[in-house]
Amino acid sequence: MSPEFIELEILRPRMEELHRNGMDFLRDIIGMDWGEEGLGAIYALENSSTHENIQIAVRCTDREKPQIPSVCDLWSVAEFYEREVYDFFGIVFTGHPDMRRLYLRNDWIGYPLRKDYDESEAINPIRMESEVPEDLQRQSEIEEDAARELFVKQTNKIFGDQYIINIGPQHPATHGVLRFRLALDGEEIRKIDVHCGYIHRGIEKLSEKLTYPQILAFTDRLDYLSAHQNRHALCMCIEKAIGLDITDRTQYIRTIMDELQRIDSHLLFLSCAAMDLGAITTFIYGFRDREKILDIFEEVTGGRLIQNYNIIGGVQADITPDFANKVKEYCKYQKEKIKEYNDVFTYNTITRKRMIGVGKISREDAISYGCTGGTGRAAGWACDVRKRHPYALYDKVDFKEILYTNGDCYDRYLVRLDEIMESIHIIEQLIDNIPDGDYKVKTKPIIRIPEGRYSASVEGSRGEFGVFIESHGDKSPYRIKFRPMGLPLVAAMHKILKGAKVADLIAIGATLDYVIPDIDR
Amino acid sequence: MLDFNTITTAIDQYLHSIMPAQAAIVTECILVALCAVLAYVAFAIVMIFMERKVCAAFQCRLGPMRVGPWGLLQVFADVFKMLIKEIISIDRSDKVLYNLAPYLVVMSSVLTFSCLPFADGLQVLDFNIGVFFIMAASSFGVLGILLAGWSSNNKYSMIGAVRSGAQMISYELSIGLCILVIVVLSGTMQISELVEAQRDGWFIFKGHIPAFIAFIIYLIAGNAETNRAPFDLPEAESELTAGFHTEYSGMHFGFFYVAEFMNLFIVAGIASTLFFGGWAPLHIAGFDMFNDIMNYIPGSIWFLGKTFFVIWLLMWVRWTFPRMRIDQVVSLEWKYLLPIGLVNLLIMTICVVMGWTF
Amino acid sequence: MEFNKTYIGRVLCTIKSLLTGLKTTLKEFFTRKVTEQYPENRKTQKISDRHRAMLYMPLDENGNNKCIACGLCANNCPNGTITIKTKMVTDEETGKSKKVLDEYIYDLGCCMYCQICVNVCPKDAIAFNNHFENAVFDRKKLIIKLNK
Amino acid sequence: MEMKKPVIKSIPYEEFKDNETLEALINELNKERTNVVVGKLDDLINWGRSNSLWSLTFATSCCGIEFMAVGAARYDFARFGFEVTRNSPRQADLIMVAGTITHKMAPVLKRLYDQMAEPKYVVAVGGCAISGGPFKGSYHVLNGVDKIIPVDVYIPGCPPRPEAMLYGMMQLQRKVKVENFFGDKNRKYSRSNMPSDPIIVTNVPVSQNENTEEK
Repeated sequence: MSPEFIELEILRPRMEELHRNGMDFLRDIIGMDWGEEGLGAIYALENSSTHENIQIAVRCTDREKPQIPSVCDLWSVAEFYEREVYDFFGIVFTGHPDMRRLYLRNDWIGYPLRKDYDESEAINPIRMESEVPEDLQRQSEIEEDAARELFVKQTNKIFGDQYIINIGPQHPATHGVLRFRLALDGEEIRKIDVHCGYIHRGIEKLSEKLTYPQILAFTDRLDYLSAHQNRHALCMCIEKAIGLDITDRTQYIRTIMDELQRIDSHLLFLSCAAMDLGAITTFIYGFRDREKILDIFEEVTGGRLIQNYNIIGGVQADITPDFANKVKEYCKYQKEKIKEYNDVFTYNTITRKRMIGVGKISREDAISYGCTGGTGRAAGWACDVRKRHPYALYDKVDFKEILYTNGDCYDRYLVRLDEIMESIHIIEQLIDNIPDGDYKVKTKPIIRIPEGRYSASVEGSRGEFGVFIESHGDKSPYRIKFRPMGLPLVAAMHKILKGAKVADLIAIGATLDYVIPDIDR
Repeated sequence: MLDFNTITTAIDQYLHSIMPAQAAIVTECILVALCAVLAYVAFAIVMIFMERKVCAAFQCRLGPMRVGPWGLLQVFADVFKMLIKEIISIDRSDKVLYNLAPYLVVMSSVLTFSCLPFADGLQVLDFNIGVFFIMAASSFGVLGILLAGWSSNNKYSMIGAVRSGAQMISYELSIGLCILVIVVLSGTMQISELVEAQRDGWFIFKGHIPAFIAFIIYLIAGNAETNRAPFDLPEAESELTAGFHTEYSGMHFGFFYVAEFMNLFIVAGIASTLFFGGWAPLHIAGFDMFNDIMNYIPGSIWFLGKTFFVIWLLMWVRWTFPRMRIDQVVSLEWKYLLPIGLVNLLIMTICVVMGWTF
Repeated sequence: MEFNKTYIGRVLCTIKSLLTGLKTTLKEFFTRKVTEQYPENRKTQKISDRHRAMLYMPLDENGNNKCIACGLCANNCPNGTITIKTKMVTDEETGKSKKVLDEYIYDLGCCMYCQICVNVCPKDAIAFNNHFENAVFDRKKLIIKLNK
Repeated sequence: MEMKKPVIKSIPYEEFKDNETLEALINELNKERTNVVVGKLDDLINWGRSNSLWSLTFATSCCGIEFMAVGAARYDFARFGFEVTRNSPRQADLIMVAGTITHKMAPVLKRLYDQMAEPKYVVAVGGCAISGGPFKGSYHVLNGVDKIIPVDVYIPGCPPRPEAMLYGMMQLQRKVKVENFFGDKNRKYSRSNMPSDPIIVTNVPVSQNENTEEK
C-alpha cells in the first residue's frame, strides 16, 4: 500500500475529515527524512469497524525549522507519536501541548534518525551526570533553540509545587527501565509524567546500515516476549516485498511457534502481575510452567528467549521429530495448571479487590490511544490482527477473539488467561496436521527489496506489531520503522491513572503488560 | 517434669550467698539480659532459615542447599556478611534519629520477646498485668519505623513509614480486643495463671466459637502488626522498593530484618500462650493414660512446638496471598475486624456469664 | 438482595476464596519439587544440541579446520564479532600463492548468536556448540582464537 | 606457601575457566601474608560473603528475564543463598547488569553502583553489558559497562542460559573467596592497582555493505 501524499496546508482538514469518516485508529506516525525533498511524516490510519486502511504522507521542505500541524486532538496517541518524531527528526508539531523529547536526554544534540546526523562521540559523549528534568531548569538555562523555545515555555512547569516521587528507572514494578514521575496527594496520584528511552538502542538507525537478514536479529530483541511474532512480521514484510512464496510447512511451524510464544508471554505476564501484587508464589508457578515451553523452544530453535528461528523464506531449522508429541503433552499439562492459577490467584478476593474497577479505560479511549492487544480487547475493542487482517494460517483455524467490556485491570488480566486457552486450542488444531515439505525456500544470497513502501503487521503478544519498510532498491532499507506495542499503552497511562493510588499504579502497570525494550526500540 | 523454678531459685540463692543482695540482683539482671539476647539471636536464625525453607517448599523449589548440609549454615553466612557490611550514612538525613531507629525497633522486639513464657518458671517477669505489658512493649516498635521513614530523607521511606503508622495503630485495636476475649474467659492477666487455667483444656477449646473467632482475628491482626504479606505495605517491594528501610544498609538493615522475623515469633508465641495453653501439655478429659504421656514432654517443647506451628500457619498465609492496598487494609480493620471483634467480645462475655464455656 | 452481596455473605465468600488459595499452596507444599540442581547435575545434564553458546571450528579427521578465509562470516556479522586475519602462503608444488587463514578471532563477549555466519559459510567450517560455562574474570579472555 | 585455592562444591577447581586471572589475583593479594590467625578470619568472612551474595534487582532487557528464570523454581538460586534480591541498592552486595546500558541509563547505573555499600561486586551479564553486544554500533549504547564501573565477572551469552548465570555466580564466589578483609592488600587496593581497561576488539565496519557486494 502506498501512501497518499498531500500538501502540508490541507493536512489538518484532510485528517479531520478522515477522523469524521470513521478512521479512528491511528496506527502509527512514521517520521521520514527524504533528504533533498525534505522531512515528513506518514500517518497510518485504520477504521476500527471496517478495518479499512489508509496512509497519508506529508512533506515539509524546510529542513531548518520543519513544522507540521499536530493531530493529537483527533487521536490521543498522536501526542506520544509526535514527540517521538520530534525526538528523532526534529519536526515540530504546531499545536502540540507538550513538545519535549521522548526518548533521548533533553540535552541531546541533533536528531539521530535524520540522514545527516553526526554520530560521533564528541558531539554526544556519555554524560555521567543525570539529566535535569525540564521543570526544574530555570528558563534561562533552556537552550536557545527556536523549536524548544516555542513549546518548552508553556510546559516547563509540569508539576508545580506538588509532592513528586520518581518511580524508576530502576524499580521492580516498572518491568525494566521505564520512569514515571508522579505527583502525589497522600496516596493518590495527581499527575504522571512518563519518561521513556532508558533502553533506547537506536535499532531503526542501526538497521539502515544493515542487510535484511542482519536486521532480523534485532527484532527478537525488541519485545523479547514476542520474539517469534516480531520476526514473523519482518519476514512476512520482506517476503511480500520480494514476492517470495513460502511453503505450507513453514506456515504451520510459524503459526504454532507464534502461539507457543504467546502462551509463554502470557504466562510471564501472569507471573509478573502476581509478583507486582505481592503474590510471589504465583510468580514461581507461572515460571515453572513457562520453563516447559522454553524447553520446547530450546529443543527446536536453540534459544530459550531469543530464538532466531524465522528467516526470510522459512525457518532456521526443521522441527525435531518429537516436537508434536512434546507440544501436545505440554498443552495437556498447561490446561490443568490454569486451574491452579485461578485457585491461588485469579479468584482470590484480594486480587479481585486490587484489580476490579481499577484502571478503567473505555473502548473509545482504547481506540483513540491505539491500545491494541489485551488492553484493547479488555475494553471491548475487537483489535486482534489475526482476525482483522489474517496472516499465516489464522484464517484457516477456528478460534475466538476474547473480548471483555469493563476495560479494568481484572478484565485485562482475564483476557490474557483466556487467550492462553485459545492459543492452546489453535495449536491443537494444527499440531497433528503439519504437512511435509521444505521448511524453507531458497533465497538469493543478497536480498534486495524493490523500490517502494511496504508494511506488515502481526498480532504480537501484547498488541499489534507492525513493520514499515521504505526501500530505495538497496539491500538495506532506506527507513525501517517498527510499530511498538507498548508506546500507546504508556501514552494512555495518564488517562487510565485518573484518581488511582500508588498501589494501583503497580496493578495498572502490571496488567497493561508493556515491555520496555519494545517501547524504546 | 523439669521445673525451671527450682533452677532459677537455686541460682538466685547461690548468688545471694556469695555477694550482697544489691549486687546479686544486678548480676541476675545482666544474666537474664544476656540469656534473652542470646535466645533472641538463636531464634532469629532458626526463624530465617525456616522461612526460607518453608517458602521454597510452597514454591516447588528447594531453598538453601549448598551452604552446609541442606543449607543449614546459610543464615550464618548471611550474618557474617551483614556484620561486616559497610553502614552508609545518608547525606542530609536526621543523623541521630536515623541511627536510633533500628535500635528502637530491635529493642522493642527484644523487650517483648523476653516477656514470653517459654516454660513454667522460664520467663523474666511474671506479674499481674503480664499480657498488658506485652502489648505495651510491642507497640513502641512502630515508633522506630516512623523514625526510620522520617529521618531517611527519602520519599519512599516516608510513604512506607506513614503507611506503617496507619496500619499498626489500627490493628493494635483488634489485637487488644482479642486478648480481652481471653482475659474475660480466664479472668486474669497474669501469664502463669492464664497457662495454669489451660491445664485441663486450651482456651481455644474452652471458649469454643468466640475463642476461635478471636484466634482468627488475632492471627490477621498479628500478621498486620508484623508487616508481613498480605499486609507488607510499609515495605511493599514492588511499590516502594524497600519501604521504610530503603536507605539502611549493613547491620542497621539487619536489625529491621531480624526484628521483622522476631515480631512474627512474638505474635505466634502470644497466640500459643493465649489460645493453645502455652507450656501446658495437651490434655483430653477422661484419657488419663494419654494425659500422663503428654505430661512427660517438657513445657518448653510444648511452647515452642505450638509457636512454630502458628508461625508455619502465618508463613503459609504469607506465601499464598497477594498484597492489599492501603485503603483496603484500613477498611478491613475498621469495617470488618473491629465490629466482628466487638461482637465477639460481647458473645464471650455472655458465654462466661451464662456459663456456656467448657 | 443476593446473599453474597450482604455483609455476612461477603465475609463468607472472602473466606472461601482465601481457603481455596491456601488449599492449593498446601498441595504444592507436599508435591515433589521441580528444581534442577545445576552444578551437582553437571554430568547428567542434557542441553539441546541446537543451543548456541559459543562458536567453534569443527575439525576434520586430520585435525584441520575447513576454513578457506573467504571472510563471508566476518562481513556478514551484524556487529563485527569475527575478525579474520589471513596470510599469503606459497604452494611449493605449483608455486602459486594462496590466501589462507592465519587467525580466526571470535569475540564471545559481543556475539549475538544470530547464526548468520554459520548460514553463509560455504564450507561449514564454523558451528555453534552448547558449552555454556564461559564466565570469566577478564574481558580479554572472551576474545578467543578459534583455529589452533 | 601453597596458594589457597577457592573450593566450590561439585565443580573441581581445574574445570573452571580463567583460573589464570584468578591465580594472578591471589598472588597479588597474598604477596606478604604470613599471619595465620588473620588468614583464618579472612577465610571465615569470605565464606560468609561468598555464600550470601544478595543481588540488586536490576534488569534492563532480555537478560533480566533469564535472571528471573534463575530465581524461579527450576534453577532456584536460593540453593546458593542468593535468593534475597534487594530492591534497594543499599542492601545489595552485587549488581547484575543484565541488559543493554544506554547513554541515558549510564548515569543511573553509575549512581546505583555508588549507592551500594561495600563490599560490592558487579557482574556483566550478556553481550550488551560486556561490550554493547548487538547494539555496539548504535549512537545511544554504552559499549560495555566496564567503561563506567569495575566489573568482576563477565558472563557471555545473548542471553546466557540460567545455568550459565549460576556458573558466573560461582565464578564470583571464587573471586570473593580469595579476598582479604584485613590488611591493606585487600580487594579495594588491588582494584585501584588493576584498572580494567576497556578494550574494543573490532569496531563495526561502517562500510560492510560494500564488502559483501563483491562476494
